[in-house]
Amino acid sequence: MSMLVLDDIKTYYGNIQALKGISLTVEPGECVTLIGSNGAGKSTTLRSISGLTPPRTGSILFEGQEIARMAPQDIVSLGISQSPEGRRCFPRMTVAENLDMGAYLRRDTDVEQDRDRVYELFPRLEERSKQKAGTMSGGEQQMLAIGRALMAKPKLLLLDEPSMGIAPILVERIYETIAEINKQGTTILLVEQNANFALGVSHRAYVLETGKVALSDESAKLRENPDVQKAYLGA
Amino acid sequence: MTSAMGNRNVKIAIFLAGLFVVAILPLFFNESSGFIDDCTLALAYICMALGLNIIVGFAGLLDLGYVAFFAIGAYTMGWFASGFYADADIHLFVGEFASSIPGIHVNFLIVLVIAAALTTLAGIIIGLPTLRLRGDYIAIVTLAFGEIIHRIAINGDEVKIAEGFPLTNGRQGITPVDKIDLPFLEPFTSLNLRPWYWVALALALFVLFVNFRLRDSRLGRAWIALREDEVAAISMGIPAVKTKLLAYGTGAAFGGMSGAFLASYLNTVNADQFAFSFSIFVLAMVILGGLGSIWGGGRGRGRADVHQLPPHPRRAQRRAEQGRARIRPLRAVVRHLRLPARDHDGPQTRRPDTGAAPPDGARTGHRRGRHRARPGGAMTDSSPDLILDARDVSKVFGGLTAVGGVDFAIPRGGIVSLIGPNGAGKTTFFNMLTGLYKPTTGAILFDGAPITGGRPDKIMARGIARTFQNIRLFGTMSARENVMVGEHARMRAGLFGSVLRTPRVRREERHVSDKAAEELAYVGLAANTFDQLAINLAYGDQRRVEIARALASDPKLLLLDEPTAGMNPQESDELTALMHRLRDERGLTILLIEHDMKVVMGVSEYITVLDHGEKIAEGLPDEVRADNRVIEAYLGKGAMHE
Amino acid sequence: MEAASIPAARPKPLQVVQDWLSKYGLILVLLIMPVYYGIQDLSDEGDLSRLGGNIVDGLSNGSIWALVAIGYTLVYGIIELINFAHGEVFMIGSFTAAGFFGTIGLTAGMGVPGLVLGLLLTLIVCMLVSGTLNVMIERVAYRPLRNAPVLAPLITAVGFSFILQNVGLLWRGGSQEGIGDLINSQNALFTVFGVEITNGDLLAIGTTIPLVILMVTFITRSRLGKAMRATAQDPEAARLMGINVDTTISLTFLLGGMLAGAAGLIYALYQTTIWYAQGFTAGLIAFTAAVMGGIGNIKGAVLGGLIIGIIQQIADNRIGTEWTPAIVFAYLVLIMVFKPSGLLGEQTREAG
Amino acid sequence: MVNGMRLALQQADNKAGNFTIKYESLDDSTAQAGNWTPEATSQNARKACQNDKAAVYLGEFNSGATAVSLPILNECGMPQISPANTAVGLTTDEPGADKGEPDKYYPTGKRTYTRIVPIDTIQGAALATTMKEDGCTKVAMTNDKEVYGAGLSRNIQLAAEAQDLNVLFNEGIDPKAPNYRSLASRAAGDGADCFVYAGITANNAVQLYKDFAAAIDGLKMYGGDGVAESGFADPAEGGIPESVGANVKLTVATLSPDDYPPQGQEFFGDFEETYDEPNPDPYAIYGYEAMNLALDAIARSGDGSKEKVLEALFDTKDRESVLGTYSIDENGDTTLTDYGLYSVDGGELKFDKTIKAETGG
Repeated sequence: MSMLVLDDIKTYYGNIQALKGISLTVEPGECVTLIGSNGAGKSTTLRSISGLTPPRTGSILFEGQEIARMAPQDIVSLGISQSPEGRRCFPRMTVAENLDMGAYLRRDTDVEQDRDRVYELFPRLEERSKQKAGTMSGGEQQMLAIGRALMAKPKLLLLDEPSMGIAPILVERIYETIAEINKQGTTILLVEQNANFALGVSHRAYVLETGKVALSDESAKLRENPDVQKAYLGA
Repeated sequence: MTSAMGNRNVKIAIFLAGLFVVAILPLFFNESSGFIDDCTLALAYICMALGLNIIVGFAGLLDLGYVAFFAIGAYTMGWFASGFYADADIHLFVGEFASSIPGIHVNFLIVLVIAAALTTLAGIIIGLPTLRLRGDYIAIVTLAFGEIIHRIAINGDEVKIAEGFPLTNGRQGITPVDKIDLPFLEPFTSLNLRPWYWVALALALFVLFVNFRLRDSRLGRAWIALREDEVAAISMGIPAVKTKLLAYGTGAAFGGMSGAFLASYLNTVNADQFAFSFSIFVLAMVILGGLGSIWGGGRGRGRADVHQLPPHPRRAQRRAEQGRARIRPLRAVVRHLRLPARDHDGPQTRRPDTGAAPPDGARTGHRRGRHRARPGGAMTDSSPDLILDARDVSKVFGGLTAVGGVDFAIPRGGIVSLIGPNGAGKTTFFNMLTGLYKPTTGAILFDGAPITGGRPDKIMARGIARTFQNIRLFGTMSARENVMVGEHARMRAGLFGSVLRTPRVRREERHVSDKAAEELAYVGLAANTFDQLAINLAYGDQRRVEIARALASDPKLLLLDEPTAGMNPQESDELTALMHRLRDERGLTILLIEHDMKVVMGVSEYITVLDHGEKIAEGLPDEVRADNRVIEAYLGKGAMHE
Repeated sequence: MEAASIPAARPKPLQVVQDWLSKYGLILVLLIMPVYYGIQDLSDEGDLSRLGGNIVDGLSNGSIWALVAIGYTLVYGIIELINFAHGEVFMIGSFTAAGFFGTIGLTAGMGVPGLVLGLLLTLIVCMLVSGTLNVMIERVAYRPLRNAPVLAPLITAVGFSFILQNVGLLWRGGSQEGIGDLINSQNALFTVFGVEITNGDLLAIGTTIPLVILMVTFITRSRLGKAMRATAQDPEAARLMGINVDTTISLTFLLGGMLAGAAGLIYALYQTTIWYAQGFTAGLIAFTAAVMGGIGNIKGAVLGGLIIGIIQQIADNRIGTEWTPAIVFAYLVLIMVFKPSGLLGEQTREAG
Repeated sequence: MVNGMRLALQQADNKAGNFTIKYESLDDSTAQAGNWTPEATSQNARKACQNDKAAVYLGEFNSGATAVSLPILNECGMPQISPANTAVGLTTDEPGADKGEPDKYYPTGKRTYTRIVPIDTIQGAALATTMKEDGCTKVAMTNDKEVYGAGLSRNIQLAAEAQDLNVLFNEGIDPKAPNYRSLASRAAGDGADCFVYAGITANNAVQLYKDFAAAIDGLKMYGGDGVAESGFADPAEGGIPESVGANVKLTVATLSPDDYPPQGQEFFGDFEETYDEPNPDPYAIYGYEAMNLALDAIARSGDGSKEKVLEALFDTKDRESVLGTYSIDENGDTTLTDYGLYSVDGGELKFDKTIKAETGG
């Protein structure tokens, strides 16, 4: 069974249609990426999955369960967490508190362990655990946002533009970590502007154009596709 | 402005017909009927609502103390046209009865002008400290002023301007107040309400007319721009406080005029009338009528949609550490610069007559080439090749150094990039150049003159224009209007010119509108998109409109903050080409903040790298790319192979 | 040429004055009145008991404002809305208290144990009524307008405030109503340095301090409190954490309303007069207190409330009651000019 | 008061001479304001003017409102009878009136306004006389700053100073203030032994008296007709507690039923019978008499026109009424001058005595 199945979802902001029928699947253990230019609907797809902007029509199945009309907190409790575009850390909370918020819905006792795991992935966060998130650099906040999403112990991790506005050197670091997280067993759906990196780390990819899926294939093959090269890789 | 002529004529016809009906309405009712009474009161309140609309609707200043202006207008009438100051004996153009009562009695028309003047003055006095504040704080402080004025009204009987001349008559009220006495007409009476109605109607129409004229004017655009995005607006050369004060003063004047009318009509000025609930009452009228729209509804249609769009990612917090290190002497570096060759002998055709044209001659010495000869002769400046020279600039935010002692120079006609990790202080640096932030230390010279800590609009007027990291267009304006806002600093139309719409103002509007279209075409927008709401344009086009808006001010230096963010490689290439064209065809100097290394390396002639608020490297692209510190702090090893 | 030699970045004298004023000006402004009158007292009467009396009265009045102000600040912090109906929630708290006294037959003549028990019961009832009312207001008036332009909920807030005023008007009539003085409010309990501390003072300050401590602890320590803070800082991110934002907002209104209810009871006991329009005045003052302290900040709201209480009493005593509101608002304007984000102001979400 | 008027009309069987009288009640307040508003008042006045059949305008209760309605009614020559206005300046330029008063209220130059209650010069003197008799030395004065309150307090102060009482201060209060403890403690500090409030109950009078009573032991407290009502005196109706009431004395232009002529005593009986209210508010009898005077004037006018009614009204001489025998002088004032002194006892107003005040000019 596929972990996530989107079937022809259409999402609107007011009267503006952002998604014009997106269908895609994510298999367990996979890392899937959505690429496309700004306004193509990548972030909206993630927002639809998380329930922030529910689709008006279409269905979203997560492990066979319909989640398209669920409230965000119920979706999180099923095991989908998101690191949103622009990081959105809680600026006046410390790093440790931010991580705690990630585990907000969890009642189990393994939270400590998971925090150690995040600190292992991002040692920088442990150094700054007492610091207010708002005073950290963009790259550090990005690590925090990903770490915070991991604290929910998700089955499916949604990452929105983890490389946006970050120094190239940190982009490398973060992508190494994303690959590591995926290797440790978390399924990942990634939205990325920077197609080079995204296609490098993912197994499969969908190319979105103006709210529709224009193309989908294995990442390696898409990298060879001349159209994709021209439009998204800047070859 | 955008509607077709035929459509417009129909609208005018409907308006005139409606006006006729409204004007003859009282003839169908008994001359002292309650209905006319209600209508007259309603018209007076409409005057106030339209006045407040300029403040809240156009300029977006949430004023909860509008009653203050009602009060001041009413008291003006009480002071100058009643028997209140019985020790005085001044009678100016007033009727028989008023002449027989001791006190100051001045004709209504004169009082109306005084009321407008006094309330405008009060608006400015209240506005000066208030309008610097943000959003809801303006609301609470205006509310406070409203209450203070209310209190002064209540206790004014204890405040003696001179013996026998208390400020107000407190809760006892000033009663009765002189009736309106217009030249060539019978004095008004309390029993025949028709003349009162017509005066109220005339006032309301006047205020309505001013509302309409101002909406589509330089000032109206500036107000809406400030409302939509204050930072973007002041970066486009709109002086924030002055422009807001104009809105506040104008709105106040209408409140005052209406207040003076009401004092005469209600025959009393009583402190209890000026309570907070009246401010809310007028505000509710404005809101129910549709904010910012004159008729109510209509223009604001795009707003609801805009509100539901996901918010922009927040600007990341800047962070930097103490310490400063100079890399190498600035002057030495400048000599290494490659500078573009351009032919500037031809006349500059693109400059409008309205703007202060930059000294074109200053650029003639520039030639492409690494070993450029110093321009001689006329130039006496020791560094004539620098359009911007910043020295030892730093910025500290509450103990955290965002930028620490950076020297930075841009040669005239160059394309220069500023790169560095997020939070390195690049945008902070931009904001200091454009005046949004005041440097903690250091000095910035632009075109040979210091601009350190100057106001954004003044710096803009001298020739620095910018775009923003997250697109900051004015959402409820069309693309063309957005660009017209960019020309604000080059325009002259003032409050009265805009209302009267003099031939000069008309010419200017036409000229600016044409020029906006020209700029939009230049950056590559299709003509059919010019009059669409900016928020509805495609992402890439929005970026272009933003650049066109910056170009509209005829800058000498253009600052682009991550212009390719969110663009695909194809669009990025087009933008790179546009940058070259801007430099070559229009002689612009460009400073770029960019993360996309392909763009940076492709377009820059010179690169400066910031990290933690310090300059860690600068030089030609190849030098920077090979610099170990840059690789370590920013680029990473992978970038070397791209 | 001149321009080439950039003038050294030395702060100008004016700048020094400005910096100094922006740091300490506010403290100076706040100290003007007490210091001036303190000196006057010392020279006229040789002791500070008059000023001390004003300050004690100010603290007990101010602690009522503080409890109301916390409600404003919590709500503003989480949905950036000035909840104009909050003052009326406080008024309903007072009315509930007055009504409940009658219901359970509480009179001044009862013994102390019975009175304490009855008052505790009243406190719980008032807090529940006001809290529930506040939650209901949010459901009915604000939630449907969550995505509307900012001004729309502001107007419904004012509308609700008028509705509740009319409820109060119908409930207990249009003029001030004296109610039984259950605690002998103005009875001097003991005297410190010539300053009388009355039963009312003890009640007001003694109830407020534990409630504020409880509230601050709840918000900083508890899981729900953290959810409130997270929602205040970034509601969308909070939803992605699995926080039910609607519930959290309701919780915020509940807490704010409960404090207003407690304040309503204290007010009724302390002043022994209730009035349908008391909420409007109190709301204005408490909101001013919240802004003065830095809106969104609980400690700021408490500080603002106490400062305003003291300003009011000093102004009542020395300048004249009719000028007091003007003086309070003048202080607010001054504070905003010196420190636009209030005394303990944090940057709000907008600025984030 | 309205009930008093109704009763009078009812007893006259809606007839005055040959005319049938219709009574139309106009409210000058709005629900939001809770008090009179200039908008509503002027609208009422106009409504009365516009109605050709209206012969007399009865009102208002509040002098401030009359200042607004009077010029309008004067313009259409409408006779006006107020049962309760006591502000001096509406009719005369005696001390207490502002300069320019009363002429500025009469745009036609002809007097159209009469009242059957003695003006505040007399009440002020009555209060000052009482305080002097009670042995007051230092008086703390407060007022609510409205036309009535400020005017009365001016008159009390003039009279008190004329009788060598030391007026410590005369403070306008903020009716919305939560309490007046600081003001009271200031009075205590100044050594006040007496306290007067000139104003109406609705302006937070109850709190004011309570705070002053708490601040100064044994303080003697006084008030004018503005607080002479059960809403102030009766704790069951939200008034002052009995312990405070024990030290309060009030003046009203209403005397003890026993001091009234037989018609007056009859009125109290009828009123109780009709409205089941044994102790009507002091102004009920004035409402009753205002209506009776109006009916009388209409009957005497002959044709019921405004002009004739007005003439008849100002012609009122030695009218024997429930209030006693009085005339209307050329200013429109009544010749009655007696004030009653009341104390508060167990939540009720209790008549003490009639004061013949020395107005002293």
